[in-house]
This record gives sequence, structure tokens and C-alpha cells, in this order.
Amino acid sequence: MAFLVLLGPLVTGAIQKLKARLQSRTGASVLQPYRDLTKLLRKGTVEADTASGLFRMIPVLVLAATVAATALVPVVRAGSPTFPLGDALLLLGLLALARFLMAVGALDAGGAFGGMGASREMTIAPLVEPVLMMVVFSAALAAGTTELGTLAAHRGSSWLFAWDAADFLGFAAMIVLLPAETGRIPVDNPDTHLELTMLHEGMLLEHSGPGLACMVLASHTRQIVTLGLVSSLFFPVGLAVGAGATALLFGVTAFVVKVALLATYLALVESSYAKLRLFRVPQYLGVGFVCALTALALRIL
Amino acid sequence: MTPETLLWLLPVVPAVTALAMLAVRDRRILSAIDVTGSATLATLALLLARAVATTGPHALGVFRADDLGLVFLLLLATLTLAVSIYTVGWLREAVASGEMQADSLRYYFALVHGFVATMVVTILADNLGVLWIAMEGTTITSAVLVGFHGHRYGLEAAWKYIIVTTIGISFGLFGTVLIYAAASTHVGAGASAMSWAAVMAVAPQLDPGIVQIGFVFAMVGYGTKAGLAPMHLWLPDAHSQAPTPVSALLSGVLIKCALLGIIRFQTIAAAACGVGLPAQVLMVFGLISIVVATPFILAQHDLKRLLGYHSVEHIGIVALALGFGGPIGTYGALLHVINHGITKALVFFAAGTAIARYGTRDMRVIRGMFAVAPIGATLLMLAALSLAGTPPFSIFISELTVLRAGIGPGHWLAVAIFLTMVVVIFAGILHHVGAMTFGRPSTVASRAPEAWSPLLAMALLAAIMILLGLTIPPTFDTLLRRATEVVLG
Amino acid sequence: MTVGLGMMAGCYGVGALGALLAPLSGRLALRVGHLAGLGGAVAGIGVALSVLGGAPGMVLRQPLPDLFPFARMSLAVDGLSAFFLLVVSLVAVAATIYGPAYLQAHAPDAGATRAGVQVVSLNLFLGGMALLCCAGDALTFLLAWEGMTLASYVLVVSEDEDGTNAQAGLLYMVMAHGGTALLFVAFLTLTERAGAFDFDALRAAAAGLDPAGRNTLFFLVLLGFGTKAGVVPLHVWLPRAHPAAPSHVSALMSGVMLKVAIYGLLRFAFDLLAPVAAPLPVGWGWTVLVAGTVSAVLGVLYALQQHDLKRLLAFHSVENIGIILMGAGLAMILWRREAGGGVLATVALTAALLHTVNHAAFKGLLFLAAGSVLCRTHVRNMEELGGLARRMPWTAGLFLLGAVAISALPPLNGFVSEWLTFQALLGAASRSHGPAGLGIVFAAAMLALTGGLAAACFVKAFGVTFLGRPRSAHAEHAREAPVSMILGMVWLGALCVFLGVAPGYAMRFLDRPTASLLHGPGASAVVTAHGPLVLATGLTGAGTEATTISMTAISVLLVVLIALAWLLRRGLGHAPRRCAPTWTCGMSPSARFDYTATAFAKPLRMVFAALYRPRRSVIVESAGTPYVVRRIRYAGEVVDLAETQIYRRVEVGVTRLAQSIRRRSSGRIHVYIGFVLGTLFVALLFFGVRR
Amino acid sequence: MSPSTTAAIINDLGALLLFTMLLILAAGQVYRAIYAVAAQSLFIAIAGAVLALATHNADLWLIAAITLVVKAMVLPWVLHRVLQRLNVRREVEPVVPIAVTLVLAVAVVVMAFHLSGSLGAVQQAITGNALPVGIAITLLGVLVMATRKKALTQMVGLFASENGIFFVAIAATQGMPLIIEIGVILDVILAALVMAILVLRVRSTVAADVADLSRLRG
Repeated sequence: MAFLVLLGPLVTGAIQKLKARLQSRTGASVLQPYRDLTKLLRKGTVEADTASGLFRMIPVLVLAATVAATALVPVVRAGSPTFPLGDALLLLGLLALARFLMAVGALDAGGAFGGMGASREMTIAPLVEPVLMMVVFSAALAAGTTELGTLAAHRGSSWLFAWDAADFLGFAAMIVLLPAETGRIPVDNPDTHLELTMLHEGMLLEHSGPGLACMVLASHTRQIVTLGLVSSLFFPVGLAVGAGATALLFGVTAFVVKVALLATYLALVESSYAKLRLFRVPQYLGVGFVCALTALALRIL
Repeated sequence: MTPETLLWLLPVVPAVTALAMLAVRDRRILSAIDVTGSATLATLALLLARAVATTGPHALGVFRADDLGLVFLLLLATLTLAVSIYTVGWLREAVASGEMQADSLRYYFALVHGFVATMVVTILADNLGVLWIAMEGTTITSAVLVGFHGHRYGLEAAWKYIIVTTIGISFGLFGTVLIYAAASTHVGAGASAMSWAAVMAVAPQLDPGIVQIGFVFAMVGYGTKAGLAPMHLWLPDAHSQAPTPVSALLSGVLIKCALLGIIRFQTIAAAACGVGLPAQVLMVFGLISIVVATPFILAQHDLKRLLGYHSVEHIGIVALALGFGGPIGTYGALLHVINHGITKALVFFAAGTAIARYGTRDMRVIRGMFAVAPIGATLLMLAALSLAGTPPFSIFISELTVLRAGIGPGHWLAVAIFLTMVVVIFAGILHHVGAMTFGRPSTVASRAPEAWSPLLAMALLAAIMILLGLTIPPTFDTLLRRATEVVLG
Repeated sequence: MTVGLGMMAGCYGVGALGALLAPLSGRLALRVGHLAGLGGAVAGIGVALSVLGGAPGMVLRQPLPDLFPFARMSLAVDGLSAFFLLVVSLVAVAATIYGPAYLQAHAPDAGATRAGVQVVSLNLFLGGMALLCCAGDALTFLLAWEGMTLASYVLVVSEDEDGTNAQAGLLYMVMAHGGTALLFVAFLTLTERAGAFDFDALRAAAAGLDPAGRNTLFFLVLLGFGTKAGVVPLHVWLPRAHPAAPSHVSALMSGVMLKVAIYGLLRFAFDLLAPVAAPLPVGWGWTVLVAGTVSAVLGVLYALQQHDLKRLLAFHSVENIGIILMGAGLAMILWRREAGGGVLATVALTAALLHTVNHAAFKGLLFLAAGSVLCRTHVRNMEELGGLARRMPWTAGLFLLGAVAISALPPLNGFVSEWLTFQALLGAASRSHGPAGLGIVFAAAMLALTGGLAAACFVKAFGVTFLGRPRSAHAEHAREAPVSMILGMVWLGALCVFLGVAPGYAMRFLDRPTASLLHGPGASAVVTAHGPLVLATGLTGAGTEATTISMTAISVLLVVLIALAWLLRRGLGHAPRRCAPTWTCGMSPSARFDYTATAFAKPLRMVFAALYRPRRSVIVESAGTPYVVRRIRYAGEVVDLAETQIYRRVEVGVTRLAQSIRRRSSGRIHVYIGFVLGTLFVALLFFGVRR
Repeated sequence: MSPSTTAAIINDLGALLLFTMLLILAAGQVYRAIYAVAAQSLFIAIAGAVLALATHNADLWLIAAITLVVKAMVLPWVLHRVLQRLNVRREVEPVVPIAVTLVLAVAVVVMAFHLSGSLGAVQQAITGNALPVGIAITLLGVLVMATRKKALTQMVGLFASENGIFFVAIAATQGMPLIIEIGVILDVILAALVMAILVLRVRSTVAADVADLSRLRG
């Protein structure tokens, strides 16, 4: 858990760095996100005068929900957990809760941009979630459970070569979804503050200081959780079934490598595509939907 | 008093009342006599009911009191009493508003009681000829009452009424003659050959062919009087033009009396040429009436015409129930006769008060009655809901019974038509009455306090309506069962 | 327990009689009536729990006085009845606590008569629903059914400002009547076969039915109850009638009355009409599943486009009924079909029942909260609200709670039942091959979509209503609702939390209904096999592959994390906190900058434009030249397709027909006579000649 | 006289009645129709007398007498008075062309005979053609009412159709029981009076023929 939370900003930093490189810039250090966070934590807060008491709680709740999701991602060990905490659906549920609260918070300040961000976010989310679930289902149907650890164990270590068509399609769908779920180009642009194009940033607009820090940290965490989800769904390599220091170490390194790979993919996509118009996004997600549906069909028929 | 005495007293009482009234001019005294006469009639009817319940049917000359007749007699007595109570307050307002001339009141009352007397005779008549004579008598008296207001609409309605119904029941007479012709060969000529009881005794031996023709004549004839479609066209005119209390009697009792005539012939026909034919005929007429009434209820603006068409629908339901037949169907039909009579009278009363308040029968003008006359409006709403067949009101129970009678033998088509029309009509009446009771009242409405006597009468009827919706008392149940046996033979 | 039934009936009766106090004082009548209602509700809870906690297969029987010669009337409370009685009573408690204060705060100058009417009809409404659940024979069932409908109709029209409620009530009453007619046919067909009215006799009679008859009856029943439950496309009355009623009644109608229809459906499908020891016909389950899915998706889609707070909630009832039906339909499909003792059917039915009580809780809560907004602002249009979170914090908080719950977000109850539904769907899919499985999975996807859209809808509903700046004077001067109203809401809120955080403890109350319906293992035997703290769905029978979650653990974790995050939120160093106007590109912000509900839903409106067919009209008033624009008027609405395409047309058609027929009729007496003559002629030809 | 001759006479009278009925149908002027009805009643009275002779039935004599007095004299006289009181054009104004009416009449007669032809066994019970003739006359009377404008012609039609009934009653069953017969006759007189009053009142109040009023509809 803590490991994931701490690792989260690094992934963002890495992606930024990579992008800079791809755009042949030096770019900031990979540790930049940590610096931002500490800086924000030290700053004071400016609150909208119209905001209610809820507004101050939002970052807390969002962060808590997101971090709680990390507890459900199998990082190092596969197999059914010692104490059953939750499954993929609960994980998605927690992420949805975080998004819900974030959107609510965005409306609290009563500015146009918060509303715009919230509205767009809540337009895209309902389209992403079903596809995401279907991807999970396509994996779960094989294993007969939606518990990530068990799923991973079921897939085992012989991954790519054991894949059948359904897995490939499912992975394709996941690849399509990844930018959307992590709030990146071509669906959203994390770097811009040009009001008319931003989704996620729009919702953060009114937050400041430690509050903003929580929100930013939450989004880092959300990103790594998503990546972790993908890796445990499709590349459960190195998830040790047994305990033991070596196994643990191996698992961690394997996880880092997998996440790094996915991060690279994101960076590549971001630097090679332009952001889509909001109303083109449904079509974009439609591709993912079709992939997922076909994957399911293949599983069942 | 012996039942025989009761038998001849029953028609005499209203007749005497009628004559007595001709001598009086003052409104209050007239009303007093009116109420006392009706009360006496009601008590006598109850006494007779008790006597019959204990010692079985009684006959006296051309009169005969069996449970079948009692069902109708009790209805008649109740409604007459209610009407008399209602008339007290209604008349005061009517005279004040110039709707009724103070000097012609005695004729009005005399006619009403003459009308009642003739109806009593139709109900008690055992001799089919007497039945016919009394039936024509009701036509003559009530026709004068329909045209009593004397304006062109009243006269038009009266003319249509007397002409069409006279034609109708002259067909009825033809049917009677034919049955008599068929029976006289077995019973021997003379008045007894027209006695329903005597004919029933020999019914199985009667020549089916001629009985069949006779039944069709009687069916169409008395059906005209009962307002079965497509012979119903006079009914909305007459019932809407008559003074409100008379409308209540016409819709509440008179058409039921005609129905009693039909039932008498139906029993003979069923015994002579099998149950199938009369059942078929009744079912067809019933369905036609229900269907025909529907569009006119939906697209109606005149409140009293609306109620008239409702009578057509409900008389159709009764006919349908008789057509379904069997113990359940007949039981349901008789129950429906009572329930509809009570409810319809109540609706006419409530409508009458509404019309008096707004000075019009146009339902587009009558609005927001709750604000103007809360009690009257509530009663109107209740009665309308009952008319539409919602519990806990009486008509729901009888329609339920009718439905059972239809579903049991599996008359699916009839049941389907019946239910569809009932739902559509429900929509219609709830639409109309809802618009009249809710919302803002239109300016023309008078906000005078509600007179007590109409409210009393309505409360009386509403109480019966709700009671019969919540339960069927054992005594009443036994009465209906016996009556059913009489019909089924 | 019989005593409990008596107490329940007695209390409701007393409550109804409380109306007699109205002439003395309307306020007193309200108090007494609702208090008695509360007593009835509590008694109901007692009865229900005693049956649900009692011995398996126990049925509480109580004959009623023979009101009608043709039918014996009786009460019979088995597991299913008890469960629904529990649901009714739980919400009834909240409604009766909430009611009096609401009615007074909302319309202080309403006459005593209205108070009396409302008291009578509320108690009859509650009593009718309770009686319906306990009914042991067809007649009691039908009478209670109609009584319930009539009472709720009166309540709908009781608060009528301009006759619109009368229209809504009319639509409601007519559709209910139509549905009931179908039920009558179904019931009476059985009673006439059985020769008796009690359910045991009906069961026996149904056993002798041929498949065709069985199917006909089922679909009649489905249509009949579907109308009441608001299944698309029979739902059009629902979003009109529910908002029109007083809010605590809306809560009852949406939260409970619809469920009573579900009760009837389950009673028929699994109990009365079910073939002996054979699976249900395939068509039944699939029809229900499809109807449920369609209702769920369309319900939430239409809800998204509403500006009227209560109307929005009403559409969400359509959605949730759909979700319940998905579970129920799945159970119908699986029952007695799957290998291995029918665990999945139990899961599906458990999901459906759990969602029934969950929806009752959070939808009741939401309606009550909307009601307290309504009674303080007298505005139902969200666009004119806003900024209420600061003015009525309790209401806002509880509404948010309900919003999270209905959006199926952890850790509240909505998530639990939808999770179970998902698991059941998934399990069914993994068992079935071919298109059937695909269909089930597609339904699961639709359920996911529904959840997402619901979340979006409630971000809008909560945000626009309670957050930002007040957009009208009404909202400006709103005050917090009276204590008793808040109490009513807190009761339901607590229910939502309990069912979300510790659902395992509620499972044992689902044992009796599930077991008695499916004749299989009870809910708790399947779902809480690993103890009450853990929910497990035995997709392949409880074992290694069973999916297990622990709502309790996750909630604890959340609490801990919130505490930690709160520390973080305090920040390092103690930098000052300032207040400043919201950033609006440097302009001075005003209420016009706030995002409106219409604007919020706009993107989704465009995404689903094909379904919505939105109507919009833009009127530009220019001053002489087209270049100088005075004002631009924008009017847009999304209309219910079922309403415009089906119902409006039927209505218009029937009315036109009737009018044309009426116009044709001439008042000439010759026509009258002609008809009589013609009838005799035809009648003689047809019936006069002896064949 | 012998039953056969009686039957023959009754048959001939039936034919005469039918003929007069057609006269009424075709009548171009109201008073002709009235005379035709009077003639019908006369024939019925004769029929009654004949049967009375044949069966030595005292009641029948009485019935024949009443019929003669009331239906052949009083009622026509009443109609005549009314006709004079409202001095309007005497022409019968048909609603549908007389030709069409006659065609319909033929259909009715055919139907009536077809109907009684289906009876068979009853033919003996019913003397001769009394039944079909009765049915025909009754229906044709109503046909007159349905196809003629004036209120007065409608009354004529009504009495005509009742004549049909009386004929059947007398011919088929030696007349209805006396009291019934009397009651019926009384009713008919009363009805006639009420109708006459109505006609006159409408004439005096709205100056129109009551049968033309058609404001109440739908």
C-alpha cells in the first residue's frame, strides 16, 4: 500500500521525463512530483468564499478512497488473500467513489470551470467503467472469480504464450482505456490549464495548498493503481504464490518493470497523439467497448 | 298484518298519497306528506320482506311477492324514501330559483307518487298482462314528469320518451300475447294463463318456436324500456331533462323494473327452449350496450347525459351478467341491480346539487367543487369512484362477481370487451369528475351553505353504498340466493 | 405474533380514525394520525422480524371475518410476506416520523379537512400495503391492492395547486386500473378453477394448468404488476404521480409501493404459478431480465435530463426497479436449471431482495431530503436552488449519503446489492454457453453503465441543488428543516450505512424468503458462508475460487485512511488560510456563473442524442438589425419517448374517435324509432327462427 | 257457424288489415291515414264478433264492442280534433321516399311470413295467418312512425301497430283476459291523450311540430 502510494508520483515523473525526452527537451527530474507535493503541503490555502464545509473534506475523502483502492491490488503475491478484503469490482467502486467526490467538490466552489470539468468527467466515466468491467469479466469468466489475486494465480506465470484470442482482445481494450482512466491524452491533458480543454485539472482548479496536494497525490495513486490492475490482470509474472524474502524482492522488481513498461506506453501515446474533441471521445471508447465485448463473446461461445 | 294485506296495501299507499296531495297547496305540507308516504312504503316493503323471508312467497290475485320481486321492491322503497328526503331541500331551492312553479307543485308530487305506485305494481305483478299495463303506466306518468319543466327541451325529451318506449313495450305486449297463446293451450284461457307462476309451471311443455319469437319480442320491447343499446337513444334525453329527483328514480329503479320484466320472460324462455338462447341474446345486448355507451361517456359535456349513458353501460353489465347466467352470474346481476340503483341515485343527487350551484349542466363550467361545496364534492367523487368500479364501494363487488361468472365458463371474448370498456370508461368518468371537483372553482359558483336534507339523503345512500362494498350481510345474501333460485328455477 | 398483527391493524385503524379530530384541530389530527401510523409500523417490524427469525418454513396464519359469502378471507405470513412487510414498515417508520412536521411546514394554512383526508389516506395506504404483504387469499390481496392504489391516489391529488396533480393522479389511477384488470383476470381464472380464494387452493389449481395457460397467466400478471412497478414502457405514470404526492408519501410510493408489486410478481412466479418440481419456462426469466435491463438503462438516462428534483428521483425508481428485476429474472432463469444445488439462483434472488430493501432505504432517504428542501424553498426546479449545503447542512449531508448509496459506491448499501447482482450475472455467464451467456454478460455491462450514469446524475443533483451559490430568493432564505424531519431521514441514513458496512448481519433475515421460494439453501448459508463479516459468492460452490469481500474491513480501512489523510490535509507548517472569490477569469463571480443542471447534463445529452431526441428552440430577439441582439431565449426539453410515441397517440386516437362518433349522432326521433325497429327485425331474423 | 268458415273469415280479415296497413303506408294525406286506422279497428272488432259467434264467448262480444267504440271511434276522433286544432298542412311529409318505405314494407311482410313458416306445429294453435299478419302490421306501423315527419302520423302509426297486436290477441287466443284487455285499452287511451297534449303544448310554446325537435343529441 504505502509502497504504491510512494511509488505513484515517481511514475508520473518518469512519464513526464520520457515525454520531454521524446520532445527532445531535457525536462524536469523524475523526482519533480515529490517536490511539488512537499511544496504544496507547506503552502497556505485559499478557499472560495461560496464553498461549503464539504469542500475542505473533499481532498481527504478522495485521497482516502484512492489509497484504499491500492490495498486491493496484488503487488507481490498472487492467490486468494489471507483475509478477504475486496475484489476488482470493489476496486473499481472505490475509484468511482473518489471520482464522484472529486466531481462534487468541483461543483462546490460554484465557478464555471469546476462545473465544466465535473460535467465532462462524469460524462466520460460512465462510458469507461462498463468497458473496464467487461475487461475484468473477460478475465474473471476464465477464473470464475473477480478476485484479483486469484485471477492472477489462475493465469499463472506462463502468460503471453498461454494467451488466447480473448486475452489479446481484452488487453487491446485495456490499452485503449488506459489513457482515459489515467486522465491522459488523447482523452484528457494533464499538463494544460487552458480552461476549455481540461477535465481533471478543471476539477482541481479551486483547490490549493495541502488540499491540492492531497488531490494530486490521489491522482498519482489512481494512475499507479490502474497500471497495477492491468499488470495483475494480464502479466501476473513474478507474483509469488509463496512468501519469503527472495520471492518478495523478485515480485517487487517484476512489478516495477511492468509498471515502467506501461508508463512508457502512456508516454509514447501522449507524445504521438493530439487530444480528441470531447464528443469524439465516445467513439474512441467505442473501440475499446467492441474489443471487450468480442473478448467476452470469445470466452463464452 | 298478513302478507296478503301488505300485498294490496303496497300499491295502494302511494296511490292514496298521490290523491291526498292533489288537495294541498303548501310546499311544506306537501313535503311532509311526501316523506311520510315514502316512509310508510319503505316500512311496508320491509315487513313484506320479513314475511316472505319467513314463510316463503305469497300470492294475491294478480299480485305475487317472491324473493326476486323483493330485491327490486326494496330498492324501490329505499330510493323513494331517499328521493323524498332529497326533494325537501331541492324543492326549496328550485322554487326559489324559479325552476319549479309553486302552484304546480301538487301535480308534481301527485305524479311522482303515481309513478311510484305503477312501479310497485310492475314489481309485484305476477300476471304478465298486469305487468305490461303497469309498465305502460310508468311510461305515461314519468313522461309527464320528464316534460314537467315545460320548456322545449323537456317537451322534446318527453315526446321521444313516450313514443319510443310505447313502441318498445307494445312489442312487449306482442311477446306477452304470444306467450299467452302458447300457454293458454296448456293452462286454459283466462287470466291465469297470463300468470307467470302458472306459465312457469307448464313452461317445459310450451311450444319452443312460438315462445322463442315471443321472447325476442319481449326482449326488444322491455329492452327498449330498460335502455339497452341500440334501443337506448331516448334514455339520455329523458334522464337528463327530468327534474333531478325524477332522474334518480328513472335511472335508479325504472330501468331495473323493465329488467325485471325481461328476467320474467327469460326464465320462461329458458325453461321452454333451453338456457342457451336467452343467454345468448342477453349477452349480445349487454355487450352492445357497454360498447355503445363508451364513446358517449368519453366525449360528453353534459353532466346528466353523462350519467344517462352510464345507466346504459350498467344496464348492459346486468344484461351481460344474466347472459353469463349460472348461480354466480344471476347473483351478480341482482347484486348489481341493487348496487347500481343506490349509486346512480347518489350520483344524480350530487350532480343535482352541483348543477344547482353552477346553474349549468356543462361540465366545462363546473370546476373546483371542493372549494365551493366540500361535502357534496366528496360525495360526488365517492359515488363516481364507485360507479367506475373501485373498492371499497359496492359496484366493485358486483362487477367482480360478474367477472367471475364470465371467467368461470370461459367467455373470454366477452370478458375482454367488458374489461377494456370498463377501464376506458373508468378513465372517462375519473377525468370528468376529477376536473369538476379539483382545481380552482369557476366564478359562477354560488357559495351558499349546503342544505341539510339533500346531504342527509346522500349520506343515507352513501352509507349503504360503502356498507355493501365492505360486506354482504347474511340476510341480504340469503335474499339474493333465494332470488337467484327463483330465476334459475 | 397474532397479537402483533392485531396491533398493526389496530394502530392503522386508529390512525385513520384520527381524522375525526380534524374538526377540532388539523394539527392534532396530523400528530395523532401519524403517531398511530408509527405504532403500526413498529408492530409490523415486530411481526416481520419474529417470522424471519422464527423456525424455518413457519407460516403465521390468521383467519379474517367472512365479509363476503363467496370467499374465505385470511392472513398468511410466510418468509416472503414477512420480508416485504419488513421493508414496508421500515420506511413507514421514517415517513410517519417525518410526516406531520413536513405537512405543516410545507402548507401551514392548509385546511383541517385536508389534514383529515391526508391522515385517513396515509393510514389506509400503509395499512393496505401491510395487509397486501400478509394476504393469504386472492380477495384480501385484491382488496388491499385496490385500497392501496385508491389511498395513494387521494394523497397524490391532496396537494393540488393548479390541477396538474389531478392530471397526474388521473394518469396514475387509469394505468393502475388497467393493470389491476389484468391481475383480476389472472386471479379469477385461478379462483374459478380452484373454487376457492385462498393461495393454497390457487397453488393446487395452477398445478393442473397446461403450459399455454400457465404462460398466459404469467404474462398477464407480469403486465399487471409491471404497470404498478413502473417497468418501461409501463412507467409513464410514475414520474408524474410520485413527485405530485407529499414528499413522505413519495418516499413511500417510490420506496415501498413499487416493491409490493415485486412481491406480487415473486409470489406468482416462484410460488403460485411455478410448475411442480420443474424449472420455470425459459421465457419468463428472460422476459423479466430484459425488461429489467431496459428499465434500468432508460430510467437512469431519463433521470439525467430532469431539472425537477423529485421527478429525477422518480425516474431513478424506474432504474432501480430494473436492477431488482434483473436479479429476479436471473433467479427465474437459473432456478432448478443449474447443476449443484442451485447456489447461483439463491445469490441472484438474494441480490434482488437485498436491493429491494436497499432501494427502499436510500430512495426513501433521498425523497425525504428533497422534501425538506421543498418545504423550505417551495421550489422543485433545481435551477432555482443551489447553495443549500451551507443553509441546511443536515439535509445536505443526508442527501449526499443517499446519493452515494444509490450510485452503488462503496462502502454503502447500494454497492453491496449491485455487487451481488454482478456476481450472480457473472456466475450465470460462466455457466451458460452461446448467446444466452453473452446476453447475460451484456446485461452486466448495462448494469455497469447504469451505475456510472447514476453517479453522474447524482453529482448533478447534489451539486446543483446544494452547492455553489443560491440561484433564487427561495434558496437564499432557506432554513434547516425541523428536527423531527431530520430524525426521519437519519433513521433511513443509518439503515443505508448499516446495510453497507455490515450486510452480513442482515443476511440472516433473507434466509426465510430465499429458502421458502427456492426450496434451496438460504441466503446466509450461501453468501455469508465465511461468517457475517465476509460476503462470499460461491460461483462454484464456496471454495478457493469463491469471490470474497469484506465491506466491514474496507470501511474500517477507509476510516483509518481518512484520519491519516486528514493529518496530511492539515499540512506541514502552519500557513494561513484565506477566503477569496471563485476564479472566473478575473470577472466578479455571480450566481449566473454556476453550472446549471441543463449544462451539466449537456454532454451526455449529446452522446445519447439518438435516444433522447431532444427538443430545443432558440429564439433570438434582435433590435432591428440582426447584428444587435437584445435577448436570446433558449428552451430545451427531453421528452419520454414512450409517452409521446405510445400513450399520447393512443389517448388522442381514442378521444378523436369518441368525439367523431358522438358528433354523428342525430337527435331525430325517426332515427330512434328506426333503431328500435331495425333491432327487432334483425333480432327476429337471428334469434326468432328456431334452428 | 263452422270452425272452417270462421278461419276463412279471419284469414280474409287479416288480408284486409294488411291491405289497410299498406294504405296507411302509402297515404298522402294525414286524415286518410286516420280513416284507414279506424277501418282497421273496425275489421278487428268484426273479427272479434265473428269469433264470439263461433265460440259463444261473452267476453269476446264485450272486447269487440270496446274495440269498436274506443279504437274505431274515440281515438280517430281525438286525432281528428288535434289535426283541426293545429291547422297545418295536411300532407304526410315522408322522411324517406314512399317508394323506399314500400320496399321496406315488402321486406317486413316477407320476414313475417318466413318467421311463422318456421313454426309448423303452432300453425294449428294460431288460427290461419293471424300471426304473420299481426307481426307484419305491428312492424309496419312502427315503420310508418319511423318514416313520417309529423307527430300526428306517428300517433297513427302507433295505433296501427297496436291494432296488429289486438288482431293476434283476438284471432289467436280468443282475446286476452277481459281485465287485461280493458287495462290495455285504458292505457292506450291515456297514452293517446298525453301525446295529444304534448303535441298541442309544443305547438303553442315553440310553434313547431314536436316530432321535428332534435336539439337533444350526442
